[in-house]
Amino acid sequence: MSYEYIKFGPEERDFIAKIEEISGQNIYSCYQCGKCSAGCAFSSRMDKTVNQLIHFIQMGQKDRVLEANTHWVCSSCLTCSIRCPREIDVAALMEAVREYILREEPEKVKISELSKEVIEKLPNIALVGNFRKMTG
Amino acid sequence: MVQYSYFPGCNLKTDARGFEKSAIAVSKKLESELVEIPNWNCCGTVHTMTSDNLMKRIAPVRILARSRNHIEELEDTLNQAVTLCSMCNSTLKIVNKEMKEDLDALETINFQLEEDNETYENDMEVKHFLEILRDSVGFSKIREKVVKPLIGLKISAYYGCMLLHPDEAKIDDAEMPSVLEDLVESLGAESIFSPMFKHCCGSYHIVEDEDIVTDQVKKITGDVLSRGANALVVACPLCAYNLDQQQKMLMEKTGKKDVLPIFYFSQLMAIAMGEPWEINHFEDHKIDPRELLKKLKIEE
Amino acid sequence: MMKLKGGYTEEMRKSIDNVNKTRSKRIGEVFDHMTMKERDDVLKNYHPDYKADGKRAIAYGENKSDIVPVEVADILESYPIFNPDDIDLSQIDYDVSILIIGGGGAGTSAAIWANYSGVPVDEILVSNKLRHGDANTVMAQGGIQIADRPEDSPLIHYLDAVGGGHFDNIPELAKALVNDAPDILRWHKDLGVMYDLDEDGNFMVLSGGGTSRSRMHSAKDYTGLEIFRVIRDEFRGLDIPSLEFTPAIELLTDETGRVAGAVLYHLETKQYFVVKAKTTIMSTGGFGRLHVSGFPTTNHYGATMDGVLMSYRAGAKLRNLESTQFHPTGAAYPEQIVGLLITEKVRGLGAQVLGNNGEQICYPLEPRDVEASAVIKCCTSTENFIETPTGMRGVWLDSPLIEEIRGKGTIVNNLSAMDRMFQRFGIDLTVDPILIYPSLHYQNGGVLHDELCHSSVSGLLIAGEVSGGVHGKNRLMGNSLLEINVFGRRAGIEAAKEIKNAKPGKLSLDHIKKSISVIDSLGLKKKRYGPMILPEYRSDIVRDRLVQLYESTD
Amino acid sequence: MSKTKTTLKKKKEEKTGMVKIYIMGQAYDVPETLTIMKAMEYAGYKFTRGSGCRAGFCGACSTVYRKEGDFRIYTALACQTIVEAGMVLTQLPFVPADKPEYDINSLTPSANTILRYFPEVARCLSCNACSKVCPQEIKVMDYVQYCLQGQISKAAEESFDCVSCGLCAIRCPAEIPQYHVAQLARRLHGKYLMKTPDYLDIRIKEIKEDKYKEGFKEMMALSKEKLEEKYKNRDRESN
Repeated sequence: MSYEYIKFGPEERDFIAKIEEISGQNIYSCYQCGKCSAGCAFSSRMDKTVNQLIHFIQMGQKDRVLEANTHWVCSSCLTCSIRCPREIDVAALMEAVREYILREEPEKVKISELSKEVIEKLPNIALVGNFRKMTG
Repeated sequence: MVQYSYFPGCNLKTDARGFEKSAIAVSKKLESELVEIPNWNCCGTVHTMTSDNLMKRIAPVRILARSRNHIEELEDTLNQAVTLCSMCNSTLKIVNKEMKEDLDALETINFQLEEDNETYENDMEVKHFLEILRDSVGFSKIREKVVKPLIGLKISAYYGCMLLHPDEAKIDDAEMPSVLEDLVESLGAESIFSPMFKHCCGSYHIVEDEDIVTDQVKKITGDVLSRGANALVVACPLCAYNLDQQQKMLMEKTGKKDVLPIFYFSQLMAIAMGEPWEINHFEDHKIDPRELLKKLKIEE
Repeated sequence: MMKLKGGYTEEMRKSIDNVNKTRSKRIGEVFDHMTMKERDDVLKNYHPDYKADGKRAIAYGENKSDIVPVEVADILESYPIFNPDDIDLSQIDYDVSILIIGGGGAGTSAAIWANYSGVPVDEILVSNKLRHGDANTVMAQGGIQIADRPEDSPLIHYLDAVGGGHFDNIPELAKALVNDAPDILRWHKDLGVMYDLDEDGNFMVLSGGGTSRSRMHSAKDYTGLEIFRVIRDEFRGLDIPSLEFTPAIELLTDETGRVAGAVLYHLETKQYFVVKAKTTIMSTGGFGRLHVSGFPTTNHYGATMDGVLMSYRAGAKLRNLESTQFHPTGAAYPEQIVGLLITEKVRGLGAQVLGNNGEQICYPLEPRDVEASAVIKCCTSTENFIETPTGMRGVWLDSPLIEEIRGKGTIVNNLSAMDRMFQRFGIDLTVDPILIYPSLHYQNGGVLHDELCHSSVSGLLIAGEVSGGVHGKNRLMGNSLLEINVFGRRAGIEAAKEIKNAKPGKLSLDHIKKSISVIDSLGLKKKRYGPMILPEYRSDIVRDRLVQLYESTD
Repeated sequence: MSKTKTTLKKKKEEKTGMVKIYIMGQAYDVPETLTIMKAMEYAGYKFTRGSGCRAGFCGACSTVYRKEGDFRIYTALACQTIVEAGMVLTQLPFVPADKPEYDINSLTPSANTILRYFPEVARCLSCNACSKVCPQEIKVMDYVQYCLQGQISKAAEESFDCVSCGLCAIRCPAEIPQYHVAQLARRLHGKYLMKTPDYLDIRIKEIKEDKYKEGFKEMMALSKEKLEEKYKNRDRESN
């Protein structure tokens, strides 16, 4: 990645504004200390760490943000949010990215393709939680 | 006898019925009775962190409204809705706070609820039953009611995320909680600290990506076992399911023998206070805790 | 608009005052049953069946010179609704083992039992005129008669049924009806039908008109709906093919005269389908929408006697079509619901039938024809009736008495459909009585069949209201929900056996061509067409301006 | 909402006893005493879809309408509702909703069973839009929640008066086919949670063992007069 190719026009600004609107957070409060990623129980599974994802949002790099798995791996435990020295609700940013996608494509989890046998075993609390986060 | 308006949540009526039955039994013994809200609805389990989605906030507000109606029928009560599940607790608490701060949002939601003759006036508090036990009942009173001390149980308290996060919902210090430890010690058990006490279990990912949960459960139980604990106590039915189910799965897959039975905090109380065994529904557990209890001669 | 208080006019309120005054005195008051002689008298003088006007003889066919209602004769003497030469029988759209015409209670049971008996689902086809289940079945409210209690027996049930039918029932059919009943209840329970239970866990049972035991089993006042939606759910679970909005418009026969399928017509795309079938089950239901003698009806939109007509054209014998059941308690007020059914369960629970003076006019649970005649008598030859603002006459059904006898909440818990229907028009039946007048309810007769459902034409089985013989001249309440299940099941099982040896020949509409020439020879003044398929309710203003457009389809 | 004003007349010309309604946007004068269904027929519509039992049981005639000057959506069964001046209405010809296939004999009456076939029940937002549109005034949201909570009997009782019109399913933001869910709950309740009295199977056995064979033979051989005599003298159980 080299900087000369990074575009920062109206499209990028729109994306940032939308994420800020959904999350209610100021994306530029983040100074990239990395504490969120350090404390995240799922960092090792994320193809971009949490602070990297925030950085891409700050740069308006919509495609890079949307193709990451970071926000889907996030399980909303909120450890990042309570530890952020800049008091950003980091988990709300993850939620905002999920919502941004789900408002266009409402089924990250395709409910009708889940195995009926598996569903029958699962507790309702898991299904309710999952469908709230993974479907729109 | 104090009566509390009690919101069960879906899971305590189904897979986790033993958690509820034991809690209701001990609540009566402690003269702080949990009385179920008639006709309640699911809170949504996870709180929406979006700023603009009021739809997902209707469910918790409706519960608060119904709870408010409910306390009119109760005696010697407070404006409190009590939960047993940490996910319900967190969702209800956060939304309750949001509504207090954002009266426009409350008005919009009330506009929807009005047609069902249910409006919410911001006059409720949400409490986890653990808070009632600690702050209203007191551990000394609990200690007095113990007839069968849990001697030999070395329990590690697993708080999970939602009892301690976020600030609006936490019931104890987020980095250094003690309520579960204090509770199990007052029941006669030994508490074993593990730094994994709030390392997320993987939560709802159990539905679509079981591996995430398996990894977390391995890490959590591995650490707890290495510290000499023989059981886990939890306060969230989803943590309970994930820890229980994934340990069993690992046991079947790898032949691993040392596993940690999972207790809900209310089950430990029911045992120590001499409530009938059946109410705990240990048969619903994937790893049957009765073996350990037998070994320790706690179960006759 | 008129000023109403609690849904009623000032004038009607005066009469309601009489009802309220006498209510406490009437608790426990039992009006005498009529003697057989009294029954005969009231029937002969007041029941539409026994009146010469409004009736005439059928002019041709197997039942030539039988006396039936004019409306029925008109349909039987109608011309087909299409030209048989326009149908290409060489192209078969569906080649199946069993074709079931009519997906109400009888047809649906037949399909399920055929499948239970080993016929694969793709060898079955059900044709529905409207949606699957748009049938009188779902409108049956009160209950189903089953002699299962120790105090009861199939023999007593039999005696009640044949007595109610004026001893004109075919004995073997009546026996089959009552003997299969407990089996049907077991089947329903296994499927998950929610029959009402009492506090002791026994079935909740009530008396019906003309029954000597309490044997009416119910599911609130949605009994037919509850039974049907469960068997339809079972049907859909089995994945049996079913066509909606595609009624049969004529049967097909082969060169031997055997029924060999049917021509179906899609009401929306307007195309026809040729169905070849080894066995055809006719289960199309009744004729309420013919409005015999100008009566309003309790029946569903598609109850137009199509099955009787198609079977008759194919040569089947009919029976008891002279007899029409008028339900004693159709709604007479408000105008919007005139004719709709007030379930017999209202009387079963204790409501009495009262005149304008607030006194009982007859025992409330006589057989239906007797009860209806008593109401007609009160409204036509006495002054003891109540008149509505539109000039309709009726008598009171004292519903508030139910809660006086059985306690508060009985109506909401047991008659929720009735309660809801009247609430919609501002009438509270726990407080005020409701006005009733007989309504055209049931086709007592129909296509003759034996206890294995065979009609007089080979290849054609009969089940349900379209049939004739089981009820004689009058059906008892609760025997129709039973009939569709008993004979639906028998037809399904019998069809599964019959198809093993059946070999229908070349499809033809020769019997239709023959019918046309016979009807030509009758020299009728007015040319009619049938089957009717759907009744005509458009206003005259519109009907006067209808025009058929030509269409090029090439 | 768009209205074609082709037949709008001035107010003074309106006939007494008539009201103006809009059927799919087109204005018609109809008698004020009619139900929506009869008013549509008066206006010239001949139903194929949209009319079934005409008595409030079958759910074929679910109707959606607004009133002039009122933002709310109203729903009704056309056969059970009187027209009002200014109604702008349409009927729902059909409600698409998948019904899963199941064998009732292999199920257990639990929340897990409901979720197995209808996982979308877990998506309920408790918005109560379903209850608000129900023409049968069923607390639809409550029974969906009972299903999620495993309270199958309560769900069955609450949903009992359902006529499967499908209006709930159309309004649901969680896209739940409530009336199919309710059907499963009722069957589970009727089969597994409601008792069957013992005497039913005893009677079935008696019939199978021909206990009444002789009785029938005797009765069926009687002359009409004898049978009539027997009928007249039969004892009646008091109600």
